[in-house]
Amino acid sequence: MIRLQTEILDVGALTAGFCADRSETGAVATFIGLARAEGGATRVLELEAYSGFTERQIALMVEEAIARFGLHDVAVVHRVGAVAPGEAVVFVATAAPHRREALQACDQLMDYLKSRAPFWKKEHGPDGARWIEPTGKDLADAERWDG
Amino acid sequence: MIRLQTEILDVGALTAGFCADRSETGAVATFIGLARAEGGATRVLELEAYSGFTERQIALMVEEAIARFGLHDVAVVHRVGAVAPGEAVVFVATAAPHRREALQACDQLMDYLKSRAPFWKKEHGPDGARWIEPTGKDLADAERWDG
Amino acid sequence: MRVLLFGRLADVAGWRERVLDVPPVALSALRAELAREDSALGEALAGPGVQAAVDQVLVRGEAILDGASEVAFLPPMSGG
Amino acid sequence: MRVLLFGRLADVAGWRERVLDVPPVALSALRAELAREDSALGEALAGPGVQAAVDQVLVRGEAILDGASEVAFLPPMSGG
Repeated sequence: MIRLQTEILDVGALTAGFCADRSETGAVATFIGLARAEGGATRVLELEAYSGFTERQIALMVEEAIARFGLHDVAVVHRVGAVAPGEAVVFVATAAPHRREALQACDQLMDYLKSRAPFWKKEHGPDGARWIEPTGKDLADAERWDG
Repeated sequence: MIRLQTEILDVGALTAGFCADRSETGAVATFIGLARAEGGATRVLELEAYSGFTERQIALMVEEAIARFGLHDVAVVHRVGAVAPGEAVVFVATAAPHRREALQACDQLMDYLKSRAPFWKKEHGPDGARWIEPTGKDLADAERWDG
Repeated sequence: MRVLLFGRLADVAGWRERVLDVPPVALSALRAELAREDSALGEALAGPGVQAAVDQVLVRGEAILDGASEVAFLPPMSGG
Repeated sequence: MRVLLFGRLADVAGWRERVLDVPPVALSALRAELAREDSALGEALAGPGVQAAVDQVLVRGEAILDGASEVAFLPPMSGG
């Protein structure tokens, strides 16, 4: 499942649904990215995607992870629009026969989402707004999985 | 939160509860271990713990992970008693400012739980029962975090 | 042909979407046309990490726009 | 003093918990006593990866049991 949504992510329902009815999946790893208040510096995070293109680019990342780690299933659900501190920005879940594959796939997908998925993030705070771009560390993290 | 329970793990409620009311946690990683049917070879998994001692040994592992990765919070909830295929055996959640710390802490805690936490697992199938002991890979996985 | 701007490119230009009745022949010509109208946008488009997608396919370097219906300019991406 | 067996040790012995009225002075003496009564259990206790906890504290090698109220024998552990 790959989905963009403006509504709040119900991470409980997403987790429960992802784990249901699995008889041969030994391992589910999930990652939930939350918007941080940054001590009041961030009042709202504004997330933009390129509808259609963004989902397809994520699908390519997901296909690569499924092939590399032998996954049974993957879910990526991402907020777009205005996100308040404490709310979930992204939910990623991976299902695999064993734990290391599930955890590594989650790690890879998050690295890709941070610097290679078509999203743009604007942080609105008391001193105005700024665009958030991937850091050097984010780019290096994603490169770990290349080649 | 460290808890052993005979009741089914409600992974949805555990995830939602763990993510709630966090304004400075950017990253939550969770791991859910599910009992596998092994194509019918496993009918039920029987899990034994050493009440009191088991929780304290897990608490030591959790303290180490909190110190190493600068975590905001950790939850470990583990089934004891009879577990049917498809049911969750363990739920681990970690909260950190950033994603790599949350994911690595989850990885470490699962490695420790697999070979160093006081649990004993018996697999009941159509051909009888057998005790599951950590594999060489499980022991090597846990050693990655030593020293 | 539709031209789409995302993230800070839309902020710089003051628009997110525009329809061109006479599409340029190539991506470089489109960039030049946009830069001629708005030098700040031209500078932003030439900035580091800005990618282009033609009909929702990422392109590297030059691309012929003959028959293309949508060109998007994408500044550095950051999800999650 | 209570003696507890876990996992396959309890299966081998046929009991999980036993109370000794006269506790042995040391862990090695307790192991010897259990092995004398039940050679299969003695062999299992000497097997690879079997650990002991005295009053819920893991011990390595020998331990004095003077005042101890609980000794547990723990075969290789596997959670998750």
